[in-house]
Formats: sequence, C-alpha cells, structure tokens
Amino acid sequence: MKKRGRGIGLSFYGTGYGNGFPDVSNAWVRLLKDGKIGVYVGGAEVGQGAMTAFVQIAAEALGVPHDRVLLEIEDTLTTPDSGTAAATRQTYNTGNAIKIACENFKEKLKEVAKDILNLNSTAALEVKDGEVYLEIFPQKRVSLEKIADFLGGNILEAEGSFTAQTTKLDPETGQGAPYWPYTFSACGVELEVDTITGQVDILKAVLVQDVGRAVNPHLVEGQMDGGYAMALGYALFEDLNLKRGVMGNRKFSKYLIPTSMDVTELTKIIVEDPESTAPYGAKGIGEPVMIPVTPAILNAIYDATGVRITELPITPEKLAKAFSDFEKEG
Amino acid sequence: MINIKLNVNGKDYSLEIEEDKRLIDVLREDLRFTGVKEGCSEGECGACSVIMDGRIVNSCLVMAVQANGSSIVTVEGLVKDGELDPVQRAFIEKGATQCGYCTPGFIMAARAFLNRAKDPTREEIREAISGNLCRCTGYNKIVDAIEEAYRYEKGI
Amino acid sequence: MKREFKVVGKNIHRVDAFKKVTGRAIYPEDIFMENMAYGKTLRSTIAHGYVSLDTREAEKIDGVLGIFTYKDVPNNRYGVVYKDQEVFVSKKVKRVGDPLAFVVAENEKLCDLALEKIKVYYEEIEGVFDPVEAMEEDAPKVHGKSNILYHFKIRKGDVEEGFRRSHVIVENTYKTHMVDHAFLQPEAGIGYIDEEGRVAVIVSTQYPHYDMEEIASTLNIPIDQVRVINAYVGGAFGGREDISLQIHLALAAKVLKRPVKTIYSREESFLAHSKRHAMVMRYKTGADKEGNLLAMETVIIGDTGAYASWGENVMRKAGVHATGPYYIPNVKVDSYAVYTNNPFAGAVRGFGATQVPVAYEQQMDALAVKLGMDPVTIRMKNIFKVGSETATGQILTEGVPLEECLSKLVEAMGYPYGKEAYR
Amino acid sequence: MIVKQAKSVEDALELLSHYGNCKIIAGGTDIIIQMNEKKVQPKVLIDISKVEELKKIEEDGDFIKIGSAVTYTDIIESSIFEGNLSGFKKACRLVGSPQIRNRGTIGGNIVNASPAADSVPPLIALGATIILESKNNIREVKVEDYFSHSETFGIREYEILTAIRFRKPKGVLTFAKLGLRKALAISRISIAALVELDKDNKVSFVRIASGSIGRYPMREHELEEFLQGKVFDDAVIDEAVKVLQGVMDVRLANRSSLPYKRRAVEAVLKEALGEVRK
Repeated sequence: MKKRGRGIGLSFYGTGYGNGFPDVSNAWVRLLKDGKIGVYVGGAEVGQGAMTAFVQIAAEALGVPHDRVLLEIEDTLTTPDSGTAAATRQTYNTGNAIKIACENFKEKLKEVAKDILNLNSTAALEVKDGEVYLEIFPQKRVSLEKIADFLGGNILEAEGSFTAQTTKLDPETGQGAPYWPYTFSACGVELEVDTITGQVDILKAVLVQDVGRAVNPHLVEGQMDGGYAMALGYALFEDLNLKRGVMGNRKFSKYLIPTSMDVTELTKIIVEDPESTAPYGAKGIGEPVMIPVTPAILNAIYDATGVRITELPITPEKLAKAFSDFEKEG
Repeated sequence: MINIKLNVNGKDYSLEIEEDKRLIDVLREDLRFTGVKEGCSEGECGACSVIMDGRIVNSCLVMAVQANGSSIVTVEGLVKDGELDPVQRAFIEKGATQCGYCTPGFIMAARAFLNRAKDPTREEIREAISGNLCRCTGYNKIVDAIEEAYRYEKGI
Repeated sequence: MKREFKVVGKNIHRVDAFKKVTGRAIYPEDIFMENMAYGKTLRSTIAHGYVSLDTREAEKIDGVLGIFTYKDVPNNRYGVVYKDQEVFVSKKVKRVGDPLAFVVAENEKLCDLALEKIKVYYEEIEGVFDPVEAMEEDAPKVHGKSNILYHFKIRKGDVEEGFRRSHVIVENTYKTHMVDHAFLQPEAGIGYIDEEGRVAVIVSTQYPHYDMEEIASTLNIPIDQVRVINAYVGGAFGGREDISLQIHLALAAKVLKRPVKTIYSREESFLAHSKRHAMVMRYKTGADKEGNLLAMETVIIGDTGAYASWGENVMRKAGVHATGPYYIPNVKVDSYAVYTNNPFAGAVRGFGATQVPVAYEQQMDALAVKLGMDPVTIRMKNIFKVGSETATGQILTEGVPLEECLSKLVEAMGYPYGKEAYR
Repeated sequence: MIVKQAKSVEDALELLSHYGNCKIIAGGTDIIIQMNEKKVQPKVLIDISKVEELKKIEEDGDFIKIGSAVTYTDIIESSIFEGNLSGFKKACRLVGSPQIRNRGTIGGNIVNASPAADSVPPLIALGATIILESKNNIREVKVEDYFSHSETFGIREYEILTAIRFRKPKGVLTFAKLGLRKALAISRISIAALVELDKDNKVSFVRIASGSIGRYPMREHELEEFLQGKVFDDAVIDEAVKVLQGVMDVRLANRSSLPYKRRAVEAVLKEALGEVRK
C-alpha cells in the first residue's frame, strides 16, 4: 500500500575548527602591472565555489569589477596558509582575511596616490571603480593602471589575517563558546512510502537556509541542491555493507548514490540575516545544507506510516521489515 | 600492437595502440583528450561519456579496437570556431558545474540527447542524464541548464 | 541592516566555469610529464594483525624502479590531530586497506605485476568492529591501552530534576552508519622535483599547506624544500583532508629523481580515505505539558575506526550539537570517539553535526506525538533566538533567524500548522 | 591479449575455431568490467559489434528475429515492439542508463547469464529461441532451456549466439521490475507475463517468467497453471501472488533475501499482471 506523509527537520551548525584552536586564514593582495589586482590565498576550490566567492569579496572590498581581480589559490609557493577548505570556514575565515587584506591594500594605494596626485594627506581619498580619487575634489584621480606604471618594478602589496573567536570548552562541564558563527537550516519533505516494497518516493521538498548574506545566490542554491541530494543518499541508499572491517560495497555499482532520477525538484529558500563578524555578513553554508534533510525524511516516514525508523540507512528491506513487524503487532 | 583509425572531433587519426586499451585510454593517453574523465571504470558514473557514431557511450566500456572506423566527439570537440556549444553556455549560465569532474560527461550526454529531443520535459532530461553521476549539484541545475540549452537552440 | 553591494550578492558566473565546461580544467591525472614513472600502493587485506613483506622477487622485475616500505620513511608517523597513522605499516595492520608498500615502475602494468610478486605474511589477531564492544575493558586494543580516544562531556543544570518535572519523556536509541564521500574524482597525483630542486606534489586536496607540512615532517626535510600544487579538485566533502598519496609520491620522487604519477581506482579510493562516523545515540528527552523542553540526556558513541583522524573533533561537534537548535535548561551529554578495526572515520560534510539530528529531530516529533501537539508548534516553542543560551553556555548574540526559516518552510510546504491539523 | 574485429559471422566463426581461449565481445558492458577485475582473462577477444548481419531486427511472417548484437536502444526505437509487445520495450528501457542501452546487446544479456538480466524474462515469456552457430553446426535452443539446462543447451566454446527468434504472440506481453534506485538499477525482482484472455475474460494462454528470484531467469510453471482458465480479476491476481510466494518459500528457503523478496514480489507481480488489462 502507498502511504503519504510529511516531515520537517531543523538544524544548526557551528562554523570552524572550534574549541579555541587558532582558526587562522591569511591573504595577500598585490597590484599587478596592468592595474589588475592579484589575490593570493591557500584556500582550496573543491567545487563549492570558493574561488568565485573570494573574487566577489575582493572586488567588493576594492571597489573594482570582479574581472579585475585575478585569484591564485593553487601553489604553496605563492600563496599563504588559509586553513583547510572544511568546517564551512572558507567564506567566513578566508573571506574575512581577504577583506582585511584589501582594506590594508587600499590604504597603501592611497599612500602612492597621495604622492602621484601631490596631496598632503590620504584623508578623503577613496578607491572605487579602479581609481583612487579625492572625494572632495573628484578631478584629482588616478587609475590603478597608472599607479602600477608609476611604481615600475616596485611591488605594492598588503596582507590580511583573520582568526575566528572561539573558546576552549571546560573539560568537566563542556561550558564555553566552541564555535562561531552558527548557521541555521530547515527542511520539509512530503513523501510516499510503498509499504509492500519499502520504497520511498519524495514528492516535494523544501530547504530553507540561513546564509547571513548570500555572496552569490546561485552558488548557494547549488550547495543546497547538492546537500539535499547527499542527504537523500545518506538516508535512503548508501551502504558500505561493512562486515568485520571489510567494505562489501566499494564501487559505484554497489555503493549506490542518488541518480538524476532519484533526486527530486527542490524548493530553495535563502534567508539573509547579515552576521556582523562576517565579510559583508556572509556565513558559510557548505555543510549546513545537508543536515536537516535526513531527519525530515525520517519524520515524514513516521507521519506516513506510524513506524519510526531509528537506524540508517532506510533501505527498502529495512522498511519492509518494519512494516511487516508493525502489521503483525497491529 | 594494432592499428586503428579514429575520427575524433572531426580529425582523422591513424594510431598504433596496445590491443588491451579501452577507448578512454586512447582518448586520454594517446590523444590527450583529458576532458574525458574516469570515475568508476564500470559504466556507472558516466564521467567518461563520449558520443560515438551519434550515440552517447561510456568510453570505459568500449575497447579501442571496437571504435576502429568510428567517429568520436569529446567535450573538447564541442567548441566550434571559438564559440561554445549551447550546452556549454547554458552550463555556465545556470551554474550547472561545481567540482567539474562529472561535467564533460554530462555535457556530452546532454548534447547527444538534444540532438534528437523535441520539447523535452524535465523528466525526459532526467532520464537522459541518468547514466551520469554527480555528487555536487544534486542534478537540478544541470536539468535547468539542459532546458536552457534547448531554448538557446530553438531561439526561444 | 541590509546594504546593497556592487559585487557581493550578484550571480556572477563561476570563475572556473569556462575551464570546467570545456574540459580544460586540469586535474592531477590529466598531467603527463617527461620521463614519468607510475606508482601503485600495496594495501592490507586483513583488518588486524602483524605483517611482514618479502619484496625481493618484485624488485627483480625489469622496469620496477623502487619498492618503498616503512624502512624508507625517515619519520613514519602522521595524522591531522594525532600522529597515529603510518606512511607504511611497520608492524601492525589496523584496518583493511592500510598501506604496506608503494611500488614504482615504468608503467602501471609493471606496477601490477610487482604488487602480485610481493609476498605478504600476516599473523592475524582478533579485531574489534563494534564501538560499543570496543569500549569494554577486555576488548582487543587497536592502539595502546584503551580504545577510547576521546570523551566529551556537557553538564548543564540538573537533568534528574528536569526529568522529574517533565510531563512527557521520550527515550530511544538511534544508529547511523558509516558512509563514503563518493566524490567523483578518485585520488590522483604526481610527485616530481621542481626546477629549484624542491620536492613538489601536484594533488587534489582540501588543504595544500597541511599536506606540505606532513611531507616535510615525514621525509624530515625543511618545509621550504616542499611544494604542494593543488590542481582542480573533483569534489572533496571532507574526504581529502587526511593524507592519501601525497607522502608516497613525494618520497618516490625524492628518491628516484623522476616524476611519479598515481591514480587510484574507485575501489582503492574507497579504501584510501576516511568515512563518516557511525554513531550509536541513546537519547532521553523530557518536556512539560506545554511542550517546553526541560531536560535532555544523551550518550553518543562514535566509531572512529582504525585511526583518530578528526575523530576527537567530530565527536566534540556531535556533542555540542546534540541538543539541536533548542534551548534546554538541563543537559547532560557524553560523547565518545572509539577506535575499532573498521575503516578510519574522519571529516564528512557536517562533521558530527549531521548524525545527531537523526536523533534529536525524531525525539522532537516523538514528544509532539505524546503531547498531542504538532511538529511545528513544539519546535517554535523551543528554538534558539537571538539571546538564547546553548547547552555549552554560549550566548547567541546575533544571526539566529531560525524562526524565520521555520516560518518560511511552513509557508512553502503548505504544512498544516496548529494543533487541529495534527493527524 | 589480441583483439580481432570480425567483419561477418563467418569471419567470427573462423577466428573462433582458429584461436583457443577466446571471448566474444559485443556491447562490452559486462565483459570489459570482468576483464578489469581479472575475472576473465581471454587470450583473444573477438569483436562482433560491427557485424551488420547481427544488428538487424526482421519480421519474417509469423516470426520476429532479433540479431544478437542488436542493442537495447535499437529495440526501444524499433516500431516492431509496439502494442502487445511493448512490455519488451519497457524491459529494455529499464536497463542501466542511456550509455549502457546504447552498447549493451540482447545477445550479450543472454550469454552473460546474469540472474538480473532484464531483457531475458520477456524473451522466456515469449517462448523465444536462440540460434547458436559454430563453424560446422547450427543449433536452435529455447531461451528458458538455455538457462535451466545449461549443461546441454548452454553455449559451447566454438559457438556464437547469432539471433533470437520468437513467434508473434496473440496475447499481451508485460514487464515489471523492482530496482534499488530509479536508474542504473540492477533488478531485485523482475517479472514478465504473456497473457491471452478470451471473451469471458478468462485466461486462455499464459506464460510467465521471472528474474532474480532464483539462480537464473525461469518460467513460473505453478503460477501459469494456477492462472490458466481463471477469470482474470483482482481476486485471482491476489491469489496468484500467494501462489508465487509459496513457490519462493521453497525455492529461496534459507536465503536471507527471502523475507523481503516474498513481500515485495506482490507489487511486481501486480504491476506485471495489471498491465495486461490496460
């Protein structure tokens, strides 16, 4: 028999290494020959879109179009340590480091512009649209390209470093501030369970994600789609078939991850509530987007059938057995 | 060693290869079309998908000798006169690539599908890419992109 | 305050999209170097036991350039938190898939042949595969004297008093399983000597600077003599935080002075990297008549497998997040990271915070059922707001839009909201 | 390993008789994986994927003949398998993925003898035969016998499966399958049914074949006997489920998969039989 139900799940996620461990990101910013700006960080692009977010944060901070920013992240020889691309920390930590580096860089640009423009002070100088100009007399202006020309072989660069604030937890009571910031998520699903075959069909799914501020909404949505699909696999399909330390399922014909036919359409809602300690308010969301989905599915199965599944994965076998037991017990 | 002839991305190649090579090995190692990716070696993930004589196939499940005399299109062959294929454009526009490893395979599957498709539904698109696994995108933006590519091609 | 920005908040195209849609994004396996050799790893097929190797036959094969074992590694130990992993097993295998040796040859077929010719002698010992059993005193030990790597505690208020005052109490045990990241690109890399004589490794990693430190430390060379180049990364999700092939490649390139390339098969990829911690979560949650949470007590046992990796941090994160995003005045949490002879568990998307909602969110619904309340109402009563205090005593001073998230969810789901809608 | 591309059946048979330790490769979707895993290590691989005469679907009077190198996609796109034969199309459409369907062949699916081969139960239900050719001999063997009596009717070292043949049925062929996910899914259970109803809605002819509820795809004789002559209504279909479950209890006794399969088979059989009425 096919039964329908709905379920929700809420979750929170604390960003970063946490527990008072020095969670540091570093960034370098440099003026390139053609007036473009080089940004150097050791934060990895693993598909999450870090490069794009870094470029957007730098471009915003420097007041230049995004295509004037050239990002380098690949080589330990030419980039500073920006910590791991994990713990949902790159946008927040390295984003902050880039923003700080850009602000320091702007001060250095103003120093050079002051000399080029024959000013006595950097006060009221502004960096915008690829130029440094005097706000109170805008005719006084010089482009970044001219500044680069003026400097010749001399390198103009600035550094930025950001360390997240957390405390070590008390070993006996666990009291303290282990992570910051926290990110919140909510998921709802409507599904249909076949009580004979134990198969679960998701009919409707909604994921709501707090982001602080979305640096790039399309990228956020992409993470939401991906987190949802991964959670679907976690809940319904993926099983290593681990027996006495041996993984029975260690290839893709046996370790089943969801296909395009298994993942349904997802309604994605982004909630913005800018975080004051974050770059332009942006919190990380790479991990949080996955977290509330599995419990929503579990709760929906209960809502549909009255059977509570307490063990993952919710394979057809397990579900069918649960229904069979449930029918026998009445 | 054996001689085979292949047409890859419009160019004819005459190659002497080790006979136990698969099509993917020749494309990647001999011809350096490294856009063809290997993700599972068993026809599950579709990262190695290429169009062979008009049909989408897993190049990890074709012996190179079997492709003798065939025409192959890889992702590298889609750019024509510096212009991206509509599928490639749509993948950029709709944010359908994340880590990018599965992307060439998806683009080829989408290309093969659109060559024959008429007013495709999202469900048909999902079926067309059901031989390609993606772990990052949850597929939805890929489906969006293929719909968009169809619109580009029909001028709608 | 919401400000409009010029670039932030805009849907610019991904900066790496063009390369990715044209096949020009270069992953390590796409690089071919002059005079390049290939490397393959010999891995243990048993989960627990002593091992010794005889590589003499394999070394004689024409075209085999080197077979590296623990004897060739100046400092054989590494690990993200604890240095409890060996570059190559010196004595005791602790899981299926432990690296025993690295074979380098002119081509991959010769590597396969050499792997077959290495004689591996095992003396199997009893293993432990269940983290609950592993906590017992007489369980076989994976490392040292205890299998308990880490115990995290939260003690807030008085849970006994909280349960006494509770109108409803729900108790359940939940279990989650180990899973794989299943990123699409299996591990691959090239080690070589760069133009200035440094040991360089091109790899797909989540943290190039960490890899650089581990290479320098295990090979005992100055860090400025090591260089890690992060090529495109075909998905990670936590699975590329630990070392996989980086040290093997650096060692082989340093000794052989030739580029050495390695590409894992999908099966080897499963063997090589970490897994999500399986957890057993015993939960007891109590609420008053109105649905206000009064107490929660939980014991969470996490299977960290054969190595610590991020086990301590994962189980801390699980413990800190064990309440869910709800204010509960009385909380007692005990979370453990426990060694077993299973695949080692480490970072996977969510890092401990993904497992606990399987328990705490089902507890919320179960409480709602007992109270005849609907799932939305009970959550609305208890969720974190600005100013809330968490179970660790942390004050959430800003950025807590959970009520907005839940309201928007309810609106989008067309979800019945209110007691009368509960079925 | 040597790989030879055959130009014709004759050429392939010649190669086969000339070399020892040969394997035929058509679509390659199974054998290449087996070679990667070193489960088969032939000295010679003979490719028949480009032999034109093996890639034809022909109607010959009352018969339909499918070349062994015909792909699943060929079946799906053929106009021959419409109407009462659309169950065969459905089975082919549910195989693997577009990539697999473009390469995988009907002949290969039989010769590889996977219990989960989706295209086999419909062929058994159709009473199809296969043609096995060697240099000096041609045999015609029933698909069901090929699996149930493989020591007699199985393929021999110097033979090639060249075609599949069956008489056009009067009844309706249906197919249903249960997989673990919606694509790239190996069948946990599959059922094909060929059913003909008379004017009183009674079953005048029935042939049913299953996949994955035994060591190989097979006829479900007890089920057929039960249905023969019965009024084809919901009550009978409900009873039919019980009959098949009874068969499974014996056949799969002590198998850990039995409790699940005996329960889930209800949905699969009901889908297959339900489609007869559509």
